[in-house]
Amino acid sequence: MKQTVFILLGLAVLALLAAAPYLLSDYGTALLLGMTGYITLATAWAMFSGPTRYVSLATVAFFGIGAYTVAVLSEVLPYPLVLLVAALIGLTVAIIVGLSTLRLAGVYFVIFTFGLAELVRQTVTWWEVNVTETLGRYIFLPFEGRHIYWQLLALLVVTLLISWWIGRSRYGLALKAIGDDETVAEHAGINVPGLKLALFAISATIITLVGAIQAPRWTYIEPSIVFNPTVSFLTLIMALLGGPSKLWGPMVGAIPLFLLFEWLSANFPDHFSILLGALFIMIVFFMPKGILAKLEDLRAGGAS
Amino acid sequence: MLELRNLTVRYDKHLALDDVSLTLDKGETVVILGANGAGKTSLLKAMAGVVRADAGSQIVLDGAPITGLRADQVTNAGIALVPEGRGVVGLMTVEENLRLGANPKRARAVEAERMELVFDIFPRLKERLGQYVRTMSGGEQQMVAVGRAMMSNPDYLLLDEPSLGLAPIIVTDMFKALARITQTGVGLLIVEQNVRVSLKHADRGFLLEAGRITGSGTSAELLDDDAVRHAFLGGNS
Amino acid sequence: MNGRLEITGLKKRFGGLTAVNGVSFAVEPGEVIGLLGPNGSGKTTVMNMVSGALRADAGSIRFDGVELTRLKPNKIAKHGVARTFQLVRPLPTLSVAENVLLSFAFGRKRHWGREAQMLVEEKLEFVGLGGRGGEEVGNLTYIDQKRMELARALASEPKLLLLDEWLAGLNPSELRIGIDLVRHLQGLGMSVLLVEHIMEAVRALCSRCVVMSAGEVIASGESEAVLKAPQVISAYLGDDHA
Amino acid sequence: QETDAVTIGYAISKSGPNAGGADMTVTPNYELWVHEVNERGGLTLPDGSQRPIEVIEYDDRSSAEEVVRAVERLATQDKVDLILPPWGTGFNLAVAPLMARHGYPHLAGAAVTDKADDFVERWDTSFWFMGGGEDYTHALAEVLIEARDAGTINNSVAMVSVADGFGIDLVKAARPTLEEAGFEIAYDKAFPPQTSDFATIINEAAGTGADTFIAFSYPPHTFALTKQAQVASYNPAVFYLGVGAGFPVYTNISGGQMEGVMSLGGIDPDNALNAEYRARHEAVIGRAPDYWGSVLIYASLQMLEQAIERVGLDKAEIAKELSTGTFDTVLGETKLENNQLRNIWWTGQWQDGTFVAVAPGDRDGAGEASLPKPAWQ
Amino acid sequence: MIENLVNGLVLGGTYALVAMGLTIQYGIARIMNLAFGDLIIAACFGTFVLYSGFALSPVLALFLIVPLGFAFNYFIYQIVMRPLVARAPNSEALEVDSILVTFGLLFVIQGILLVIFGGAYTSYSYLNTPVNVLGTIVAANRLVAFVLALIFGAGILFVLFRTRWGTTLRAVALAPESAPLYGIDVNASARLAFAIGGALAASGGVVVSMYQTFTATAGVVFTMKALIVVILGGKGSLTGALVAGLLLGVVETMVAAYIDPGLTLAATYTVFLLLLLVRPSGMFGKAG
Ligand SMILES: Nc1ncnc2c1ncn2[C@@H]1O[C@H](COP(=O)(O)OP(=O)(O)OP(=O)(O)O)[C@@H](O)[C@H]1O
Ligand SMILES: Nc1ncnc2c1ncn2[C@@H]1O[C@H](COP(=O)(O)OP(=O)(O)OP(=O)(O)O)[C@@H](O)[C@H]1O
Ligand SMILES: [Mg+2]
Ligand SMILES: [Mg+2]
Repeated sequence: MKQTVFILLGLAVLALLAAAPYLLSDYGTALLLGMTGYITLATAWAMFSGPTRYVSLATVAFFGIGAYTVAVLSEVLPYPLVLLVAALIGLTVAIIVGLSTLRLAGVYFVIFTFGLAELVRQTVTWWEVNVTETLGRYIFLPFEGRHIYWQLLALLVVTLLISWWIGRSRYGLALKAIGDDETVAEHAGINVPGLKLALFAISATIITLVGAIQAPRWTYIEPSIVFNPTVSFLTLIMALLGGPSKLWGPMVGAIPLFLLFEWLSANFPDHFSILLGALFIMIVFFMPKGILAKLEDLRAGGAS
Repeated sequence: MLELRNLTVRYDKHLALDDVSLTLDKGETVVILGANGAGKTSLLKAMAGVVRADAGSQIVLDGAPITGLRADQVTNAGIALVPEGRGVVGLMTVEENLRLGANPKRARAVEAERMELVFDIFPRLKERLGQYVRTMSGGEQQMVAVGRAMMSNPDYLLLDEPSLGLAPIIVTDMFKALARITQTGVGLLIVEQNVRVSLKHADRGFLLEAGRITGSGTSAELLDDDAVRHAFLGGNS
Repeated sequence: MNGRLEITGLKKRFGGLTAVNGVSFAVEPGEVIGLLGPNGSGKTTVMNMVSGALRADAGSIRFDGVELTRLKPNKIAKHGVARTFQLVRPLPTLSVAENVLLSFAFGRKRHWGREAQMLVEEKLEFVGLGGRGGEEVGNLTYIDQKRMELARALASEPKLLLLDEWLAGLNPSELRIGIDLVRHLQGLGMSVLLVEHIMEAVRALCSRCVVMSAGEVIASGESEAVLKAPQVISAYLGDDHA
Repeated sequence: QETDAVTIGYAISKSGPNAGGADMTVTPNYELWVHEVNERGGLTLPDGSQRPIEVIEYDDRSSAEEVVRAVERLATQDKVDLILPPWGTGFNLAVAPLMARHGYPHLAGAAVTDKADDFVERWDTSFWFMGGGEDYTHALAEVLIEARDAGTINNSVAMVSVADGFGIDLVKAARPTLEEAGFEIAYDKAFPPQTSDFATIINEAAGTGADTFIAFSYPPHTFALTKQAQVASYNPAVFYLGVGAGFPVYTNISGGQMEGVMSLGGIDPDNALNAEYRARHEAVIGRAPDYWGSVLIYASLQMLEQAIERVGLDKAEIAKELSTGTFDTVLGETKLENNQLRNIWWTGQWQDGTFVAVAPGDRDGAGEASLPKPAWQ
Repeated sequence: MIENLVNGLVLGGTYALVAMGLTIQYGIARIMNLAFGDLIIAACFGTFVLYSGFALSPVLALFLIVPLGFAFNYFIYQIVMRPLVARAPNSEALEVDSILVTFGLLFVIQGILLVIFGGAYTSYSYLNTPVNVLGTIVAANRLVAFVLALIFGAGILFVLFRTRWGTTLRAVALAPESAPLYGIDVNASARLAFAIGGALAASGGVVVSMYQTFTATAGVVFTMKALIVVILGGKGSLTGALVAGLLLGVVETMVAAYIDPGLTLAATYTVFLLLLLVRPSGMFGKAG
């Protein structure tokens, strides 16, 4: 009964969101688009990094791979096929990376993934400069903001479903165990490397798709645009802020932060950085376990 | 004299120690007996400044109140704790751990002397001076932990289950060595499950139950006490 | 239920130190065997190799006819070997129940859902933590964490249980309960390899003992006889225990 | 009051890696122009009435997604009357479809591209003010050929470029141009934008014995290359650098030894209009403009202002006027060809403390390139 | 060959100098300081102001800016970091918190610099004079960085490994829960270490400003390079940071000379990734 209500409610919200471009201005749609992009990134990121606590900064590597694939293939293949190819490339790279990084732990993994993103960027740059001799590429796909938004929305729904399913399956528990103590997890019968690899690959593939879907929006693409490390950092910060170990955590982090960015840069373009930084520090101080945990605390406090 | 007056410790709402008072003299050995979860570890931790005691608690060291001092200040004041789980620096060598043990000012002058004493009790440590403590066996690490506390030249030594994981032959040696240390005027407070051995070496003992002291006496009295025998000595043996 | 473990010629070196040097012994199905020896003699290292935490340099470990030497811990667990750790290793972000549930979910038979929840409660009850499944593991006392760890090991439904000083730190009356627990497991047909420094427990539980020193087996056989052997007394027990 | 102001919006990189470039060439000129217009009483409309400018500015944080959204916001939320472009080739392209869709004239100022013809065809309200790689390299080749024919330099060229849109565009144009002109390219490497150490590059270039050194670089590289060349006493007859050599700060960076250094852009020192512009810039902004992009951006704004005076605020009308009209700007009489500004100074050289335009040499006001460059002290 | 080696080492000197500060802050005070590069930039601007406004030579500026860096970081630790350390249940939690909070700090510092100095490229020339080292001409200012890196590196290494006080600092780094039992005031030690790291950042900033163009927003580049050097060397290992810094300089130079300057960064990351794969805890790191 209760479950049905939830499902119906969810569907209603979804329908409303899907109809939003008709109700909002282009800018409103653009906001939703940007937000949906980051929510998807953060949720996908947290799918792997939340429970295992393997903090990945490779987000932009996959994001950029997605975008670049679209830039290279958009004139050659039909669009759905381009997305498929992008996903496959992302998956392949993720598996190769996953296989090689499984031994790294803690901050070594963090910096490794950062280095990886930079390596991909440098290699793509070098390739474009020396081999194809074009650095910038153009994407002239007939998409407007709302088309991209709908695609992202669909991807977000899929991502949340996957994340939800993992969370309630035994693998969710296993991932948390891996985050605590890999040796114990292995002794409990978990195929630790295999599970980590699978999750990393799924998460990376989704991230790749976000990049691929968003690329047509920029018309022009070059490595410094699509491999902008800020994407990795924002994703991480949003997820951590919301609470990466819960299904809704990344979303609860991404939405306010995204709006905050927007509000600050629109109203205080000259003091954006200072205000953002100061607010950020305050958030960390007053919401130590993430926004979601804070909300739950408040609710619990209110109830008792 | 180390004195506890009305020591109370809470973890959130859980009351772990309830109004405990006891004294420990220099040169004497006192054993705390108590079941699993009775609050023994909490008691030692509170004395060492590792956990905070509630308001109203008082810890007095040779007449000076030390309540509320941080753990490092307590150590420097002459109280050394060998905690449950050892408290050693795993990524340093045995030698570094021992030398660092002599970090409090009071210990620096006697560092070499103490080192010899520790090697005397635990010859294994002398063989393994360069080994990273983290790679040692469980018992070997326990030796480092006890050795390190001895290095700090304490007036009072608090030991939380020092025999845990030590081979019987080492346990015997260790208690003999501890006896030698008390003779130099160090007061010893031991939490031990190895009741028979510890009482054999102790002057007095306390019983701790659910955070309260429920009995005390000399070692002989306690060994004779029915309740104690029943709870801690495995019946009539 | 089987559970025969056979170790032959096991070797492990750490840098210049040979921690385990040609150790051989067997654990028969349903047997509780004691693995004794002074500190640093290599007991935990042997256990680590059996459970797959360490890879042996030489020798073989066969369990119910399967060669375990090259297998990963998760595979070994699936073959029916479970362990506890000398220093407890609870998973702090999981509740007590979840710690145990994990082993059910990935153990030999893979239980999940409502059924698994009931099994977990049963196991917690068994080790004396009934009704405390919802607590944070970090708030348990050391001993209770050890109990939880035993429940976690049992939850993978092993045929062979490796206990590394699991009874250490119990007071004599608790020790009796602990001993009964292990006996009960034996009664269920489980084999147990027991590393322990508490002689009372060894005497009560182990029909046979293997004593190691400096990485080698210096005595093995019937417990009573082994514990009286002069080399065991001089290397391990000391005169007080003679 | 509010209703009668003309709202002009722009999104510009105020933070992030692009802030340095935007802060040199674009933002100060926007501010200068708005300041001047408002001082005059506002934009004049065809009926002679004046309306002040009200600015809405956003920080795009050097992110393509941000710049797109900010422009969307300006167009559909703030509904501004006019939108000024962001900094950089990539960002101008990113917003081009939006500007076109919403009908805003797009005066792409800080964007170097050889594809302007294509873009104009695709977005007919877009205007391109900085030319493309071929323009700059042809002009450079012209100077080099003359020097070679005069026997000042040998036939060999060492060339480096930053591995990013700007560097690639230029180096790609330079290769065929130089080869056609009979030069031999002895060293030709791209370096990543993050590069900060040029010791090896200068050594290698020096090792080739080429008399001409060309770097299609950004300011940090331009500065570092200069310092390294000085340290290494590397004295090629032609020392041509990219963006930054025309910045006023270059005087300090070269330790006053900028004499003879060449780069893109330049000015005609006898052009009183330009000199006046530079003086105003310094007075209002507090520092001098650079010798390349600034004046182009400023001129584009002057054109916009005059177009409004002629046709009012109708965006389509403004665009049409920009395409076809002739304007009085600091560059002199200015008319766009196929929506592009063509009478630009392509190559300049530091001479007696001024960055003088030397190519195209056949245009009025062009200086004479003075080669070889004197050695570093 | 020799020429490239010398150039590489001199370049690496800068990397090492910058990375050592970070490794101390991260290794000992356990704060993963993402604002590190912005501290460097702040020092760059400070030097620039002193030089262009007060004609104070950057070498002398060292004596003003380095103590300032120390003091600033000392207070930052006391005010911002200490509460985080106090509330963190374990080191992972502290890592996450410190990443988040220094991310905020990064924006604050950058924002202040932007307001004061704007986004423009800033650069000046000082000690840009040739010095002959083994037949190779290098810039004096870069040599200063190299020499400073060696002096600071050797000095700090001596303190850490040869003095009791240094050993206590390392104990804080390796086992913060145990350190109080050794009579060590963990907070004071961490604060001091953080401040020393900050002083090193400041010294790096002073030297770097002599030859490198900087903008208010360029801090991230330094942070990242420093992080890579730190991790390559092994976290918390000062020797590692020193060696890894120099090594990276040499690798970049060699690649630029013999392969392609376009691949210098790619090579850096390749070396970095390969080394981590072979030694998952860095060159001088200990497992765990
Ligand atoms: N950090 C903590 N948070 C909450 N409760 C705690 C914490 N530490 C201990 N407790 C609780 O306080 C009580 C006393 O614990 P303590 O560790 O002092 O007992 P103990 O006598 O040392 O037991 P053991 O013999 O098992 O070591 C126990 O009920 C325990 O669950
Ligand atoms: N990773 C390692 N590196 C170096 N030496 C090691 C390592 N692991 C164990 N050792 C050494 O190997 C020897 C055997 O260790 P092990 O842990 O097996 O002993 P144990 O018999 O279990 O002792 P205890 O009864 O004290 O637990 C010890 O001397 C120990 O120091
Ligand atoms: Mg205890
Ligand atoms: Mg052991």
